[in-house]
Amino acid sequence: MHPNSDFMHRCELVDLTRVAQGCFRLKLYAPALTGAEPGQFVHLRAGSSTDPLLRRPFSIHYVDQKAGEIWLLIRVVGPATSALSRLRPGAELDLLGPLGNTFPAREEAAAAMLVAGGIGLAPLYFLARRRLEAGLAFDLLLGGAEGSSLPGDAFFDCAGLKPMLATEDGSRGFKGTVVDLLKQRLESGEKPSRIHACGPVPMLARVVDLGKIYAVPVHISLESLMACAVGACLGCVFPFKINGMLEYRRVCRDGPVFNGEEAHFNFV
Amino acid sequence: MHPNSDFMHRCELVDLTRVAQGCFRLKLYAPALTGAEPGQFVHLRAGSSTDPLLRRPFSIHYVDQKAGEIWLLIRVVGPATSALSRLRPGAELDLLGPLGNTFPAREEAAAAMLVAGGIGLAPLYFLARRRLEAGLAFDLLLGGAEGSSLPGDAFFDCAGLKPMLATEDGSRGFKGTVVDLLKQRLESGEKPSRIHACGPVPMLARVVDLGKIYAVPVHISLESLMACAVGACLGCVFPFKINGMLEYRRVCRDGPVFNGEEAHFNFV
Amino acid sequence: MSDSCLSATIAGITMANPLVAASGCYGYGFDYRHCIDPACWGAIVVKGTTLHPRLGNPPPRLVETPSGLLNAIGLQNPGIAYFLKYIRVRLPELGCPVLVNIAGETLDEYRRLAALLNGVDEVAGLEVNISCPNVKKGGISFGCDPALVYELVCRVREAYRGPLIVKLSLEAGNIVSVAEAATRAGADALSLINTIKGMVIDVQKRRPVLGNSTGGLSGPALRPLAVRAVWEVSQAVSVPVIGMGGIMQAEDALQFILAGSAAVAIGTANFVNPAVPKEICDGLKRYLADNGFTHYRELIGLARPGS
Amino acid sequence: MSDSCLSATIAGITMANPLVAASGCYGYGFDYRHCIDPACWGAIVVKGTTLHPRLGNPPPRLVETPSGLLNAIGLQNPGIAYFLKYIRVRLPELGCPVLVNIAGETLDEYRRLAALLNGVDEVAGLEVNISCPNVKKGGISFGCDPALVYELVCRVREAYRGPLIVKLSLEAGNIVSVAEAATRAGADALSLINTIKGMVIDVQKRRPVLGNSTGGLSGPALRPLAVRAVWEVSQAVSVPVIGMGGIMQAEDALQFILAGSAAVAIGTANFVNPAVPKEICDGLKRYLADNGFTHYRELIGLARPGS
Ligand SMILES: Cc1cc2nc3c(=O)[nH]c(=O)nc-3n(C[C@H](O)[C@H](O)[C@H](O)COP(=O)(O)OP(=O)(O)OC[C@H]3O[C@@H](n4cnc5c(N)ncnc54)[C@H](O)[C@@H]3O)c2cc1C
Ligand SMILES: Cc1cc2nc3c(=O)[nH]c(=O)nc-3n(C[C@H](O)[C@H](O)[C@H](O)COP(=O)(O)OP(=O)(O)OC[C@H]3O[C@@H](n4cnc5c(N)ncnc54)[C@H](O)[C@@H]3O)c2cc1C
Ligand SMILES: Cc1cc2nc3c(=O)[nH]c(=O)nc-3n(C[C@H](O)[C@H](O)[C@H](O)COP(=O)(O)O)c2cc1C
Ligand SMILES: Cc1cc2nc3c(=O)[nH]c(=O)nc-3n(C[C@H](O)[C@H](O)[C@H](O)COP(=O)(O)O)c2cc1C
Ligand code: FES
Ligand code: FES
Repeated sequence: MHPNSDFMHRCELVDLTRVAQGCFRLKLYAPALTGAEPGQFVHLRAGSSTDPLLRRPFSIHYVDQKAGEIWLLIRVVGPATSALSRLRPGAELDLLGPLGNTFPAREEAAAAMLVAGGIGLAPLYFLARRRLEAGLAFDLLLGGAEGSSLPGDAFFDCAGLKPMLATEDGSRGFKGTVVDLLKQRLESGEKPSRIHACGPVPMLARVVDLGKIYAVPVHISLESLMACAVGACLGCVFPFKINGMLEYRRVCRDGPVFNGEEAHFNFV
Repeated sequence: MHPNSDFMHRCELVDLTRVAQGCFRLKLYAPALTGAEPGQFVHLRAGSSTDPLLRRPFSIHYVDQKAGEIWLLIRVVGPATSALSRLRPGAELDLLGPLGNTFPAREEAAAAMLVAGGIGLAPLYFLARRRLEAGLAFDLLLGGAEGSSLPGDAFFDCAGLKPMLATEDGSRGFKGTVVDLLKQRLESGEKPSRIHACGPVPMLARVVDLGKIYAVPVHISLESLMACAVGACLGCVFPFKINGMLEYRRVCRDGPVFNGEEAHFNFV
Repeated sequence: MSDSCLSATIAGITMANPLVAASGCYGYGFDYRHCIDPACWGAIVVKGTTLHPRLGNPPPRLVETPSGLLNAIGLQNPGIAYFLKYIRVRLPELGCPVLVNIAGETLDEYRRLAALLNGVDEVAGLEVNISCPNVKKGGISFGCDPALVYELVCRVREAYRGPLIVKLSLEAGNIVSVAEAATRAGADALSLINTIKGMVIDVQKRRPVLGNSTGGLSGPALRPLAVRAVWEVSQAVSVPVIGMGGIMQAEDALQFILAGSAAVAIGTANFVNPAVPKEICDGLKRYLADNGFTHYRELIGLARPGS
Repeated sequence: MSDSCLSATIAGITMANPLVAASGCYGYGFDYRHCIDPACWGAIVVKGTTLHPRLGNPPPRLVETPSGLLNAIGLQNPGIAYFLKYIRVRLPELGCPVLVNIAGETLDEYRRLAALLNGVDEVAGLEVNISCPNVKKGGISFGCDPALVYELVCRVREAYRGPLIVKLSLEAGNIVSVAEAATRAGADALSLINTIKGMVIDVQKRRPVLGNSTGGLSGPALRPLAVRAVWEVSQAVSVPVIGMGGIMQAEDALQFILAGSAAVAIGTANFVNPAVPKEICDGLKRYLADNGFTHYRELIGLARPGS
């Protein structure tokens, strides 16, 4: 074992495309990472300055095994994501990964429901394409504030995906949040085998509530500020309630995918 | 008076050319700055991160009044200069200036001698071209460790300049330092009206010593780490001995050009 | 929003806005005039002034650190007599209240400085620097001992009848006790924090970079420590606190105000962006409008539990 | 250069090099194994361990600051009993000496922790944390009072016969007095500095970002303060000093060594670059070779006047 070993990589940026307002898809040449599974993430260094200081975690958005590529889907929110969006093909990125656990149970009788809020699409797109490739049934629900903040139809078409869209301004698909859309589907009698959800914490809390009401198991992929991303610093924890006891679990190492029922949302 | 007033400018980078090893010429579109005189400098912000935090001072290397451009000549030594060298035309630069005083006394009987060590060429090139334009006699002496660290002949030819080169490895011109070359010239009986020198402090000290020996007035352009560059922080001072008394003068505001005889080199 | 939403009164000094140019970073107020009108400040604090002229420390006096700046100016200044004779008369040109930052080597020097400035019309108030890390005698040593601070501020208070601000250091360890001592002794306001002593070593030369070996750290690197200090001190005292340390933009100023600062001072940021006072004023006004406040005063200490 | 130019002995612990993984930043030494061999460290200090298991502070526990990181983990750990039963036995796998960082809420807790670790073969020594800014009781309050530190270290010293390192905070204000007290009480080495208490306020939510309100600042922002602390303390005591605070690369480690550190610890930099211990070792060797030294030991304190 030595630096630049299993988990440390320098990868070339092969392509960077704007896919929606403030949202970019990066393709990295990283054959060593193509064994990654949906739910896993990389911890990426944007630049060499000490400001921003820390690496940033990003879900693996897709793995193109043939091309030896991994893809990232990045929404610009601050200095690191904005620096990434300004890179040009040929740039070298320093990343750690693949890290974290994966979405569970890919094979089941009923269709799974994949519920993505905004950039929560990143890992669920990967999961959706894997299920498609494996011939497993699923529905992909995707919500955003406005239509322009979500990738256009071509983005999904060429992957063979047909997401159900929800926008709060009603400009594309269902008018309302993706949770409203999910609720409507469950109320209308649909019974998915399970729900995989990724998005902002308040959204995840509401999805878990719905799962409880309709007795559907929910898996959530959580976000958190991370320092080490390997389980060493205990900085990224989220509260869980296990057998009535409060427990902090590391999003980076014990997750990022968790059993939604155990997450202690009220605590936050 | 208001921000973006007389001294605060946002200028577009028009051209960036590598002119020697680790040395770049930048052309900025900055009509408001074309009144600058040789010796003056700008204080430039490279990036928006807090690391590096401070602006950096760079001599005005040339003013192209017709094109509305100012030029900078930059040697890559650390984070800011390296970030600057990676810019592309079209980039916008935030700069303060013109700052500081100028080389004095442009008209004189005998030829002036312009002595540049390394990147000290930046302001002396400007002075040389101004003297050329005004039909004033001068000699330009330029030294560097190796030939490759100095701009090539074309760089000077197209400006009508014929510098005398000195390289420590003897690969171009005189073999030795530019101070050795100067010494040889003075020893051989040349009597310049005055010497204008810019380069590392130890070099300037030796030039001032030669000036004393041969009774030639020496003007030096000093370097110093600067914070404000407008005279407010007292951070950039250099020691001087005035009538036997130690005094600290601000390189940014009282200089950067000083009477070499008064500089208290032994103190540093 | 109208400008009046930023009006402030600190220690009895009426200011157009709560932004103060920090001592040592703005000279006597004149150096930045080509960039920005000094009247855009709520107040300007001039360079630390001593009884006798001071040459200051040998160069290098500055070194950059990650997101910070170490300085070791060593209180270079022409002394109080020169200030009173030549600089004082020009201060009204600045168009905003001007405070004088004073530093002594003994309690008596502080008292004499205060007495010399008492009743000087052009000076709106005093900032007593008990926390400069760059002078050998006096300076920091005073600022760490609550009993000494009490005594020092009492003497200055007796000698000076105008607005009196005491400037604290975080190096004391017990900044809250020092703050309480200064307030008991009659300080009308507290300003914090001064720079913190640090060092950079030149590994090629194998000696400290600064001529004075150590210097004071300022800039954004320091900001989280300064916000915490304001949070603690403003809850312990009833006089207004002027917060400072690494403020670069409106959001940073808001952090200090929400933590309990009644005003904020800005030093290092001027070096990076001379337009900073104007940009922060604009940013504060936008924040007030966006969040339904009518005066910045409503924000002071709002991040505290129970607010 | 051969590896032996970096060999070190600190407080009687033989280390392959003077690089120490800082407490709280390297778990129990196992988490980075996929990136780098833990045996590349001179020593590893495990997470702060307490008498009883601790849940730690509510999230968020981290927030980034300019060139720095604020953390408020709150000493989450499974307690000494769990450590002794389950973790201890695995430590030899790491391939380098392992120290345990202990933290108590009372003097007696420190003594009991020390007694429980006395004679434990897998543990090369203790680092006594008297300076954690993130716990309410104990922690920082102990670290500021030289008399209390003397008493605390005496008790630990009686209970523990192995190598004893005391970890100091800069918040004391009087770090040199605290260092002297710890040394008089029998510390074999001192490590410094721990994080310094800071705060970031979320201006949209108008409350502190961290669940615990305040956190401890680490990373490069802190470095100049840490180098200065090492400079001061190493000249005042005769035991070795382990310097830390914002070391990111070989040049930074050299600053600490030239200032007087006999070893250096690295925390936050691991998060940015897990290969940092290896890169720093390589950089130190290169520096020795380039500058004509044969062992890093020759560099310790070389930037001091008169060296
Ligand atoms: C396991 C994991 C997987 C992730 N996967 C992805 C991904 O695939 N694509 C992606 O774009 N992001 C993803 N994120 C979030 C991503 O890490 C952050 O957006 C990024 O760190 C922001 O860095 P920054 O320097 O640009 O902004 P920062 O300065 O760090 O943040 C800027 C502001 O935005 C807020 N913020 C931070 N994250 C978000 C967010 N996700 N949405 C809205 N506001 C936010 C911050 O609180 C802050 O106020 C993931 C996070 C985790 C933990
Ligand atoms: C009035 C004035 C005019 C200047 N004009 C020019 C100019 O026209 N062109 C130009 O390239 N530079 C010029 N400089 C120097 C320039 O400001 C510095 O090179 C620049 O600030 C370095 O920034 P950095 O972040 O790249 O490196 P830093 O990290 O600031 O410095 C990197 C390392 O290089 C050292 N260093 C700094 N300056 C120099 C130098 N000049 N030569 C060798 N080593 C140095 C530093 O001590 C440090 O160790 C001028 C300086 C002054 C005061
Ligand atoms: C170059 C410089 C000189 C300073 N001189 C003084 C001084 O004379 N008196 C004083 O009380 N503070 C002085 N300070 C401290 C500042 O007033 C301020 O407290 C500190 O820099 C933190 O604020 P900032 O991060 O906005 O700069 C000085 C700071 C700098 C950077
Ligand atoms: C996430 C985190 C957790 C820490 N936990 C501890 C701890 O449990 N005990 C301790 O003594 N120091 C702890 N520290 C402090 C470090 O050991 C070190 O003193 C400090 O971070 C400065 O070094 P650095 O800048 O290299 O990180 C912790 C630091 C961080 C960043
Ligand atoms: S980020 Fe360090 S434990 Fe998760
Ligand atoms: S850089 Fe501030 S006075 Fe010269």
